[in-house]
Amino acid sequence: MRLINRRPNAGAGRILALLPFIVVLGAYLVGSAARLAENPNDKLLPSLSSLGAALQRMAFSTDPRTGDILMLVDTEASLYRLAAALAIAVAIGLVLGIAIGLLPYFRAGLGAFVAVVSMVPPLALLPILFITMGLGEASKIALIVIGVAPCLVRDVALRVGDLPPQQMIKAQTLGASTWQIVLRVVLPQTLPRLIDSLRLQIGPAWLFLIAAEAIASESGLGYRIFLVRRYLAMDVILTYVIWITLLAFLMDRGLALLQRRAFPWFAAARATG
Amino acid sequence: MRLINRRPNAGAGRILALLPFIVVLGAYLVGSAARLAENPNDKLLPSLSSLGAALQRMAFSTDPRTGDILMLVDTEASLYRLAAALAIAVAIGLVLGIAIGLLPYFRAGLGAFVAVVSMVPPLALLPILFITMGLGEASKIALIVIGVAPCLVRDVALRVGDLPPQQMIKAQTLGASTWQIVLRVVLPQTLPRLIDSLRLQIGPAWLFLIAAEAIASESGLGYRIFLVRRYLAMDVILTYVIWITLLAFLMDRGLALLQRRAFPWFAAARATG
Amino acid sequence: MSVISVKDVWKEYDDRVVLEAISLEIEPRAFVALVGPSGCGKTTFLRMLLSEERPDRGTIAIDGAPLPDEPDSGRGVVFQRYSVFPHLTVLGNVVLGLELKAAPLLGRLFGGARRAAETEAREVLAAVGLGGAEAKYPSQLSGGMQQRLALAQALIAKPKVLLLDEPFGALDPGIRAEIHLLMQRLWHERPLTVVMVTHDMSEAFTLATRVIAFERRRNEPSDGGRYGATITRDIEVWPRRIAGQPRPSRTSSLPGRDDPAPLTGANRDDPAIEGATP
Amino acid sequence: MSVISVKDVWKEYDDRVVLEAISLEIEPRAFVALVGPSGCGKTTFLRMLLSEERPDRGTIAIDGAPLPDEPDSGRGVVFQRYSVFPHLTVLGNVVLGLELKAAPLLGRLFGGARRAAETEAREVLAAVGLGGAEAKYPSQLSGGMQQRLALAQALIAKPKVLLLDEPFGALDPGIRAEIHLLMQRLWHERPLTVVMVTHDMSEAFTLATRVIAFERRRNEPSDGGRYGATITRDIEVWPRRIAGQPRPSRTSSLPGRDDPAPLTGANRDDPAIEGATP
Amino acid sequence: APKKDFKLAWSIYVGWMPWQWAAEQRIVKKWADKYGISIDVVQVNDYVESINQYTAGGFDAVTLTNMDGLSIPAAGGIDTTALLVGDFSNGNDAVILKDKTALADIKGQKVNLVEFSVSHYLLARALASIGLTERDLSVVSTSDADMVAAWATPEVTAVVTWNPLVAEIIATPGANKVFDSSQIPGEIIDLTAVNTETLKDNPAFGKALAGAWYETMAIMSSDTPEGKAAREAMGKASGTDLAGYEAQLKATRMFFKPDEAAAFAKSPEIGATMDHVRSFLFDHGLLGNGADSADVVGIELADGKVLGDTGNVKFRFTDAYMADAAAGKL
Ligand SMILES: Nc1ncnc2c1ncn2[C@@H]1O[C@H](COP(=O)(O)OP(=O)(O)OP(=O)(O)O)[C@@H](O)[C@H]1O
Ligand SMILES: Nc1ncnc2c1ncn2[C@@H]1O[C@H](COP(=O)(O)OP(=O)(O)OP(=O)(O)O)[C@@H](O)[C@H]1O
Ligand SMILES: [Mg+2]
Ligand SMILES: [Mg+2]
Repeated sequence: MRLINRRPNAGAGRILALLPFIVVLGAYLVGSAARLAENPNDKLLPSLSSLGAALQRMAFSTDPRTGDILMLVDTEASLYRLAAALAIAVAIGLVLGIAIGLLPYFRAGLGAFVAVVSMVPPLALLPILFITMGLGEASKIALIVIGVAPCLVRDVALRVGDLPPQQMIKAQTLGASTWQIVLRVVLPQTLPRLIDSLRLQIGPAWLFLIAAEAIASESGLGYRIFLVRRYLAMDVILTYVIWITLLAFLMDRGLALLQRRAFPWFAAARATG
Repeated sequence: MRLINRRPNAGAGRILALLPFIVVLGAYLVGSAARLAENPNDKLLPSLSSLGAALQRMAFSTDPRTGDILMLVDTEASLYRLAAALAIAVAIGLVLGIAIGLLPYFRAGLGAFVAVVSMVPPLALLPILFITMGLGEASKIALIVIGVAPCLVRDVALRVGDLPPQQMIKAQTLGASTWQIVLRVVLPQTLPRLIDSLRLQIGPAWLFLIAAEAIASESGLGYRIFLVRRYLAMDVILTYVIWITLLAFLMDRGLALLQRRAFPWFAAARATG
Repeated sequence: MSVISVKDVWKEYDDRVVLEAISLEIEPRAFVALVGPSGCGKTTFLRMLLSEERPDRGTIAIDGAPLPDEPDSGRGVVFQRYSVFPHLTVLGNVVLGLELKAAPLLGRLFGGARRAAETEAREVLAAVGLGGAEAKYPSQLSGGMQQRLALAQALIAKPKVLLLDEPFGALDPGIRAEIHLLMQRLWHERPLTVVMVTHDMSEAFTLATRVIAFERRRNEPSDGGRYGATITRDIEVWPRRIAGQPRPSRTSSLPGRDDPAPLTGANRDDPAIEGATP
Repeated sequence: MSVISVKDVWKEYDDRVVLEAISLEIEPRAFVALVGPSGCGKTTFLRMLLSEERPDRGTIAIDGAPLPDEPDSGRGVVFQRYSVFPHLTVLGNVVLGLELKAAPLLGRLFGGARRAAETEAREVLAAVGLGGAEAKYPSQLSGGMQQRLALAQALIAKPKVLLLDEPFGALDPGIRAEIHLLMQRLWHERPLTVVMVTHDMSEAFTLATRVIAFERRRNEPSDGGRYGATITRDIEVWPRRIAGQPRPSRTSSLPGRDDPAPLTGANRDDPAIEGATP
Repeated sequence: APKKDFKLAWSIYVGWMPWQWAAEQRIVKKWADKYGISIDVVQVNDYVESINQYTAGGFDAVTLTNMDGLSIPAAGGIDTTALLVGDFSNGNDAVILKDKTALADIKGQKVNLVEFSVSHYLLARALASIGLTERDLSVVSTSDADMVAAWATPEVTAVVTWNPLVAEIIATPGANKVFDSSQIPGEIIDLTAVNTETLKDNPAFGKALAGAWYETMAIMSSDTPEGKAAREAMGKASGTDLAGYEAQLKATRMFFKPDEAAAFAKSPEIGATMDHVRSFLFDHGLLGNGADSADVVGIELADGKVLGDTGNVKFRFTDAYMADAAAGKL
């Protein structure tokens, strides 16, 4: 039978899905063991037990210097920044995206501008950001917003533009004003699509968060990673990387779930195009 | 008339498109003049003439130390890295994306893995990367690949999965093997879609490039920005930022053009779904 | 006094004439079917009646006044697809028309006003045979039910003119027969002037009081698009149909003509809503 | 000897019986039309004939041998949509079948072999009336031309069995009449056994030698999906049609039945290819 | 194990710029050829990354400070020898306050600095000098590349950093240097360090490095056009100009002469300094998490004395190569 027609059964599928994770873990363990055999103090690929110890230290015991659970503090700080930034970016994405996607005047005025702005490398603008917004939370949140919002705006505009024109006509024949069309026709149909775009932006958002925290911060997951890099504490770095990956993955799944729950009509509407 | 039905004519459209650029430029000039009036040595918002001087210095005169035109050398180095990385990422995206999107066994085995891997924050992995791959070009290219390839794989897999199953059946009734289906049915239809995905990844690719060059490099646009950032030489930074934006924008347009030229059938096929 | 009067209307796209010298008077409560080959400009004509497009030459007037600049609630419309809002329930789709009229700011009604609107909407839904499906989303409806919903939605705004662009073109023949009956009933019961584009001649003659054919008379490639389509036939359907005076015998016998109706089960319009009483 | 023999085939999806006890013998060169209400399992049955699905019970054999595990070049297929490859030209779409057979590694022919294949493909294209459109992409063709192309593409692989799933369901009536003629000609000229799913009774009786109706006889909601559809009618079309013996009078008179053929211009199938001679 | 090809990682800092210039002028190659080996001089923008790379085995030698040498490679189990003492910071690192003039004013402020770096150490020493501790203020980690931009924001009122950032910051109105490394002379030492094992197996590598270094030192310290050209080139390469570079050199106690360097390396002050350093590191948890005292990592001084665990000596000072250079024995 052609490979294209061969399907693993449920059990084999589950094993296959685990396989690459096991391979990566195995490769890590072998590499780690080899390096540790050469230099027991090696910090690059810590053993599983050192990773466990790092987790224990960071997540389950208080830091003697500050009396806090560091991983908790870091996670709170990072998630706060991320949530604030994504909320702002979503608001910008919705307002500008709907305006550009729906209103010809806005499309003419802002379409090209947003396309260009989305190409500006935000990291290079950090100094300006610091000086205008200060070193505090504002500039970190702003970096994420600047990095994420243009993509959201473009995406939302595209998806608003993809709504069947028949719907806009229909709404007008029901007497809707532009504002009512936005409110009752476009916005509710844009929200579930926005979640799709947002899911794609979670990766970049974490990236900007880490970059911002690496530059000036007192807490946060990115801060800690770049701080402990100073003494090559890979045990902490790897623990944090896994934790960030898990958080990002959960956010992704959470948004997917939210989409399904909050917009039950959407899956079917998307399938039928 | 409703705002939704009002369309600017061609001339007004062009003026509107320029407007935001003019506004940003104006705001910059006002801000710059204000800061310079207060402190003539202010470096944050250099005047247009200092920007011009920086451009002249970086792009049109040779560096006395090395005899090179710095901006040229930096651009070459960065573009080389970018091109190499994107080529590798595209190859990975195509091979894995098609395998995952088309072959049930690969989807079962790698789908979840790629979803998780695409959530790993590459910046946090930088230390590991540098240590395993050294500080040469390899690690910089690898960072971009790691940052970009998982998204490409996911995207390609999704788009391969979206191909009408009727096409695969049809190909089989024409006697095609899996390999022939890949070669003659899936690959050619995936390429133009890959260009779409690639365009979305240009921004992140630049980001990773700049981040990698900031840490270990002897030339490159990101290297220069980080080098002069210590002195807050915003004249050079802004010149470089504008240049990078322009390059990214041109790459985006170039890919769009390539898509239209190389795949004339695609625009129509996409429109009809 | 004629409700719609079209005078010497021309329409070009990119220097290609699509419609040429269309003149037409449509009486009040007429049911006009517009037929013609694909691409001859039927939809374009309907879009002009809707104010979505503007004629390049000529005028269109309704009740003597020139057409408004843009679509309004005086003219309802049902398209072949995308006529209903996928994010609203069946009831929500119909209530929407009332909400938009009554709540300019929020486009939403609450409390008693909403309940009153819902009652009105339920009546219209019952009239199109969608009683019981109020809580479903359009994607849960069959194609025929979606078009019923689109009709209900258009009707609740009480338009004087109803424009239909191949409204039943995507439906199975059996379902089409059922909805034809509905369409006729609605036309008889409500003060509507209807203009319907269709590909299907039997549909045109089943429903309309008047069948108008658009056709491009000169179609040599050498013309280079200098000639558009125009009205080539204008047939009064005989025996004459008069709005408000249904003749059950003729209308109910017609659908059989091209439908495999004897073969279809009771619920075939509606596999998704088993148990509901349409 | 019968070409296709279906014996007591059952098919369930998610514990819901879709097809129940289907038994059927299809003679060589028969043209079987499969009709029935929406959702009754016609497509499912065709998918089983194609080896895309496997029966839960019962067997299907072709020429006495059990069906292969997966689709192969012995059974050609045309779907309602997506039957042709949008990235290949008309010629490329047809040549593809020859290339796949002749070049297992690259799936591509070059030089003389390619020219020979192109000549063969051009002949088939001419036979379906697509001569002159070889360099176009499918998106530049009208719906009718796309389905002609799909037929040509299927025919070049010289299948013994041709499976059609509402192949002409999306076409305008006039275009459908033309392609019906083509379909009949092809069936007469080539050694094909045809199974066609259709919604349109007149189409079924226009083309087929035998019309088979699927229907779910018990359809109370309380059944909970325990009963599937089965064959409720099996009608030999009269006067008998025999492959290779076309009777021009009857076939050409039929399309008029539900088509506005008198109204349609010459080129109506094909606004995109003005200037080409179909 | 004996080998032929070696790699040196350096990062941009006033005291290490000579390496790049020496490589460009083929001085490094000349000396490497002399010993029949090859030396690759690699620039790493990010200082910490260069040390990490060295620690992970990617390089045989690296430029670093005494403190980072102890906290990263040595604490990571890589036995490291301070081959060349290039200079010590003599004002290059400073505590700067905005609109305040006394160090004591730092109390209660937020202080921006690169956490766990020599700046952090300088702050600790500065606080100790007036009887304060880190608990009296709060530290905000800030990347060095953005320190100047950070200073320009109103909420940043105190920074600890190094040159050229110090010079940039001091040039702005309201900036006051309230403490600098000239007040703890000889404690922040810039080294060229080599993997001890590599050096033991390949003394030629150490000799070639020392030879190249002191030839370069002689040129750049000379008051000739050649010397000026060298300094100008180093300034340019670090992103500034001749004047800027010379200003930085002024705040650096360069050991242009090998005998001075050797003498400093052997001096007892090094022992005192390293004791300060290791207790700072231990207090901040930088000697490894299992460390129960500052003694876990042994430090061997040039005279053979060992601070801390003699069984785990991972950081060594030596004057051998500098003395050879001074004696002209290379
Ligand atoms: N916005 C437009 N821009 C350019 N050409 C257009 C536009 N809209 C329609 N046309 C062209 O005008 C002609 C008439 O199109 P129209 O959609 O009105 O035809 P139709 O009679 O409704 O056809 P169908 O039966 O296929 O729906 C076609 O040739 C079409 O390509
Ligand atoms: N892969 C599947 N999984 C679950 N149910 C399916 C699947 N394919 C078909 N069905 C169900 O089987 C039934 C028969 O479907 P099928 O597509 O064969 O009907 P059909 O007769 O071709 O209908 P139509 O005329 O609408 O094409 C339907 O109720 C359908 O929902
Ligand atoms: Mg139309
Ligand atoms: Mg079907």
